Amino acid sequence: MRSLTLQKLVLLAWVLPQPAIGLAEIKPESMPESIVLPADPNPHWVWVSDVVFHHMADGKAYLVDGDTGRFLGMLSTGMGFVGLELPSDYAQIYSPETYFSRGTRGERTDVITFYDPRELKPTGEVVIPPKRFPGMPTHNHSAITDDDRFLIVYNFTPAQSVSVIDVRERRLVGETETAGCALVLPSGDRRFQMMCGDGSLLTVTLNDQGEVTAKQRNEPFFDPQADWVTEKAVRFEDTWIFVSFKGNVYPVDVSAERPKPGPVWSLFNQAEREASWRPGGLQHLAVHQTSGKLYALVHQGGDGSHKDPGQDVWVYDLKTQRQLQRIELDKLSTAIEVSKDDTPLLFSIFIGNPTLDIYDAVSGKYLRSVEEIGLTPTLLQTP
Amino acid sequence: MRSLTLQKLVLLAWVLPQPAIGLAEIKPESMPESIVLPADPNPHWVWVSDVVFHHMADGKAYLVDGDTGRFLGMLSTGMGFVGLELPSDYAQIYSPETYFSRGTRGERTDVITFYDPRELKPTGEVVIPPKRFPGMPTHNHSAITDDDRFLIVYNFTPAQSVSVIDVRERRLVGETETAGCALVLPSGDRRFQMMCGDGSLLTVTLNDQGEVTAKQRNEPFFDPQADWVTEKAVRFEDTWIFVSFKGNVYPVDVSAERPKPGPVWSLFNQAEREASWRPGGLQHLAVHQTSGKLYALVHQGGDGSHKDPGQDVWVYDLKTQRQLQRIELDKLSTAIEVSKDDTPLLFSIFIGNPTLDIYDAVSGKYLRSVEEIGLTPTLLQTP
Amino acid sequence: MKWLDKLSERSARTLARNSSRRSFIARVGTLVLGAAAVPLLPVARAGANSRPPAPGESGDPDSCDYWRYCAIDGYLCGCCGGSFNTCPPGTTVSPITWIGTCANPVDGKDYIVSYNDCCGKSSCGRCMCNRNEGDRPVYQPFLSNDINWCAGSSADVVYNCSTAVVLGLAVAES
Amino acid sequence: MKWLDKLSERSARTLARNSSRRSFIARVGTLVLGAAAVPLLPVARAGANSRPPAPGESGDPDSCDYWRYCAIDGYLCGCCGGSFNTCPPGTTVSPITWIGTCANPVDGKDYIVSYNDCCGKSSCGRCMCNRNEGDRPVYQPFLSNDINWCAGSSADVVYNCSTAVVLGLAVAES
Repeated sequence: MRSLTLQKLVLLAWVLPQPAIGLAEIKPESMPESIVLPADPNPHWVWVSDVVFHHMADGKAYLVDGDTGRFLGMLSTGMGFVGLELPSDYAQIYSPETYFSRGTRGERTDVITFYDPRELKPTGEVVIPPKRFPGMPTHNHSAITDDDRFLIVYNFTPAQSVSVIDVRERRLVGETETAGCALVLPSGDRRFQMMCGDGSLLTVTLNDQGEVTAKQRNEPFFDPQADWVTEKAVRFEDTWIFVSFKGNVYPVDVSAERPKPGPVWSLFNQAEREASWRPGGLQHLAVHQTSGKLYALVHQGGDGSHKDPGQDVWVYDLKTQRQLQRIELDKLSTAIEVSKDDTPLLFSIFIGNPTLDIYDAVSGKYLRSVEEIGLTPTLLQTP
Repeated sequence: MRSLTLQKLVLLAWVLPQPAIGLAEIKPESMPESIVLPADPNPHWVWVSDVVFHHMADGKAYLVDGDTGRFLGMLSTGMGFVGLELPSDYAQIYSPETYFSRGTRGERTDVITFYDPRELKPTGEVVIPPKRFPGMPTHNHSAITDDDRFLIVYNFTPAQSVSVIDVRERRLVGETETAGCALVLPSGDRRFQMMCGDGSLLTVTLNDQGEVTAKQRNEPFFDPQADWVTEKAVRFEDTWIFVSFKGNVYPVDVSAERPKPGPVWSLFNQAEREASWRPGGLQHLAVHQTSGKLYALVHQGGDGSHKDPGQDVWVYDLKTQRQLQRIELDKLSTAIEVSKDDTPLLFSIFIGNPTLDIYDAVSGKYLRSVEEIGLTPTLLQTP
Repeated sequence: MKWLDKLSERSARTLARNSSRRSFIARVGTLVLGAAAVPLLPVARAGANSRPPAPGESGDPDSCDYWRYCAIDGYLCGCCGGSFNTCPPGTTVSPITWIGTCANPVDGKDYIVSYNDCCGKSSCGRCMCNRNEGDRPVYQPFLSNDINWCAGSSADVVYNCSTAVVLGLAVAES
Repeated sequence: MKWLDKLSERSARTLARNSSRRSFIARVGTLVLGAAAVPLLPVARAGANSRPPAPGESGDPDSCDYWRYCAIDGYLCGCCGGSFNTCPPGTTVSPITWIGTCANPVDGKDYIVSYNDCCGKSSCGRCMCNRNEGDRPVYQPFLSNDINWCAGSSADVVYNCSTAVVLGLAVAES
């Protein structure tokens, strides 16, 4: 060791100022303590979730500060992890998780784990039916009602149903079958929509205890045989925005008891369609609520390219449906998200390359990258 | 889809012979069944274990046929996986495994899982003290007695102890403390050795029920202050071969009640030492029993390089201590193993690149590589 | 330097994962240029497991380009200890699953292909293949490859690899 | 092509994992040659978490070359939400651990450094650093970096990242 140390000093003398004589030595330090995060999240924070395809028993969620590129912390979130549920006050984090008593075999237990967002520690859990939808992650696998009271989890065994959890009382309310309909799109304090195979929505109504009081199947709002909408729908105010494989946009107003489809428009003009521009990716849509902008991840491809990565984000005014801007990304991307504040950041990540890229969402300017964010990063979420 | 299909056919017409007219169509096939492996293992099979550093809750063991490069199957082996225990008749596979009730938190359960080697299915488990040694994998974390009756598992909490499992009766016999001594080096039907911090061996004796009847601390067989031996000792007949950071070889005969150190020799001559050749890696030694050859993974490095990868395997005659051969590997390596048959294969893998390389262990000729073997492949084992 | 091109290959695979076959080909093309300076080593095809394809077929059942995989999404069982229509040792088949319609280049006919998952062990991790011809969103489950169909198996959702079994001729499309 | 050099960087890190610092430097050197054709993009240093080093120190606490890390083996907590001497949110420190003796380049003195692990979440996976100056085999536990010291923590063996805490001056070596 001694000789090595000497070598090292010789080397360092070459690059460093000569050590000052009689410099005070380093004082002994105390046992490491754990960082506690600030009470109020920076709107430029982003949660990156990783399903970890090669090791699906060990899902993770990573928290990154978009302003500095600092990695703030992580959560371990079990098998087939999709994403976190963040209530509007960010006072808690809810995480639908699945575990087996022997890792990949034995008894299955599904839970909602409650985490404290400052200490990133579990504060409790609610056991739910072991039926969570084991699908490619989207933000519509589960959702919170608009008043943050009830958490709805979509189940698939392959029988279809939903579980309702009262997050205030931390108890399972119950489970109800939803044959033919999938996913959870909240639309009020006591109502949510589900997407059905025939192109219609199922409207599910709850009472104040979270019990299902009505399930109303509506008219199809698009023709599945002609043009499928992706399951990665996003919400703008009281309207859900569905985008089809071909780039047609189907807005559906869900403010009333019955969903009301609006006029269909397209992300692409004739020339762009002929150049075979398409939406694609795992999280290919993002909405900035206060400016009413839609961010769409697009690429050039044909049929069957609806999950391909893209390197272009095109921005639209949701009120006028006009294309405002084209952002060329620094790298291929499968997931994009925009922060909720008025100087928003655009986050982008590719499931094949765990590097988070950060852009100015207004100018589209590339700001920075943060590396080593998981193995197969899947979804992005901003508080 | 239709148009795509047509495009595809056009493309294929360019490379394929024209389809014969009236060719019989493919008959409907039945539901997939599971492969069952042959009763007798090919001696050229190799088990690759992966601790999966980035996702330690999801360890795996992969079985590969060295003759064909075929991937034969795998096992899921839980958190902090080290390696499998293979009895001499290969009639069963024993796997020391650790699980937590919530993946990375909750109650810890350690088990020995019994697998059927033909179906690669669990056939049972024995719960053991939740204390398995959480160290960088070596083959000496656990071991089977020479008569295949008892499995010994080293524990570290950091209190040191061993658990004894009767694999015939499938029951835990008990646990005994082994303060100051680590790892398990079997030396007979009812005896094993442990490595102690002062450079001595602890000889532990069992009765026919597997109960510990004696623990005998012996004289140091090397001077830890002068020259540390690695914990990756290998066995040749009744002699354990310890190799030091500097390449000195300390053989210890364990056939009698008291271990008998033999004459020390070196892997390196003066010139090689001056060229700073060193042993290094995670599994840097392998023995071919019938030919009495020692295979040593070596590299050029100084102090602190004892775990560095190497790209050279030097072969020695254990009877004459003469160097017989130098094999230059195709790639950097951290683990090597040799098959037990008389036309042996040399297997090599690097924890930083999950590609298994296969060589003729006699000629040293590179034969083939098998890719995509895990994430951080750690150890190799041959049946 | 030897390790460099090998690593580049791995990166290509990593990148190709969960991308369409077209993208995959595009990327590998680029990559070969990228690594052209360094000769590639002889490497056994990742999966050499499968029996030769059935009579009336052509192609390599361990390659993502194999005709039956037109709507597959997962690790090819032929690279995992099984084959294009058998499961690896110790895994359990998922009886319920999604189907695709693929054109057999040899007879030019469209076949219904059932992509049964093999379940009960963690991901095989070899020969990832994702092609989405005719793939539909998850609200149309039996046409969607984004669902882990192990859900319907006795091993529950623990996914290991995917097979591609011919169910029969597809009815002619109009 | 942009993605190619970025991937090469990742590969370098993958390769460097569990290799010594010396090897790491050697490899990155090679790699830079390998990727020289392609300009590198601006990339935020993986870990920009740590407070500046204490008075009387120099260097980057989020770099594997930082003097305190002479015998570390694991993910640097400064890249994981903590710092070189604090644990990330929600993790628990392991009070019992191994120690190294590292020379501080600023005052040229040898210090005893305690490598306390932070525990209770799965691996951080960032800034893997393995240096083995003075590392000893596991039968000498308190001088060995091959042991997961979370074993001694309230979170048991679940390892997240490693810190490097100065315990004091080392006694002069003769």
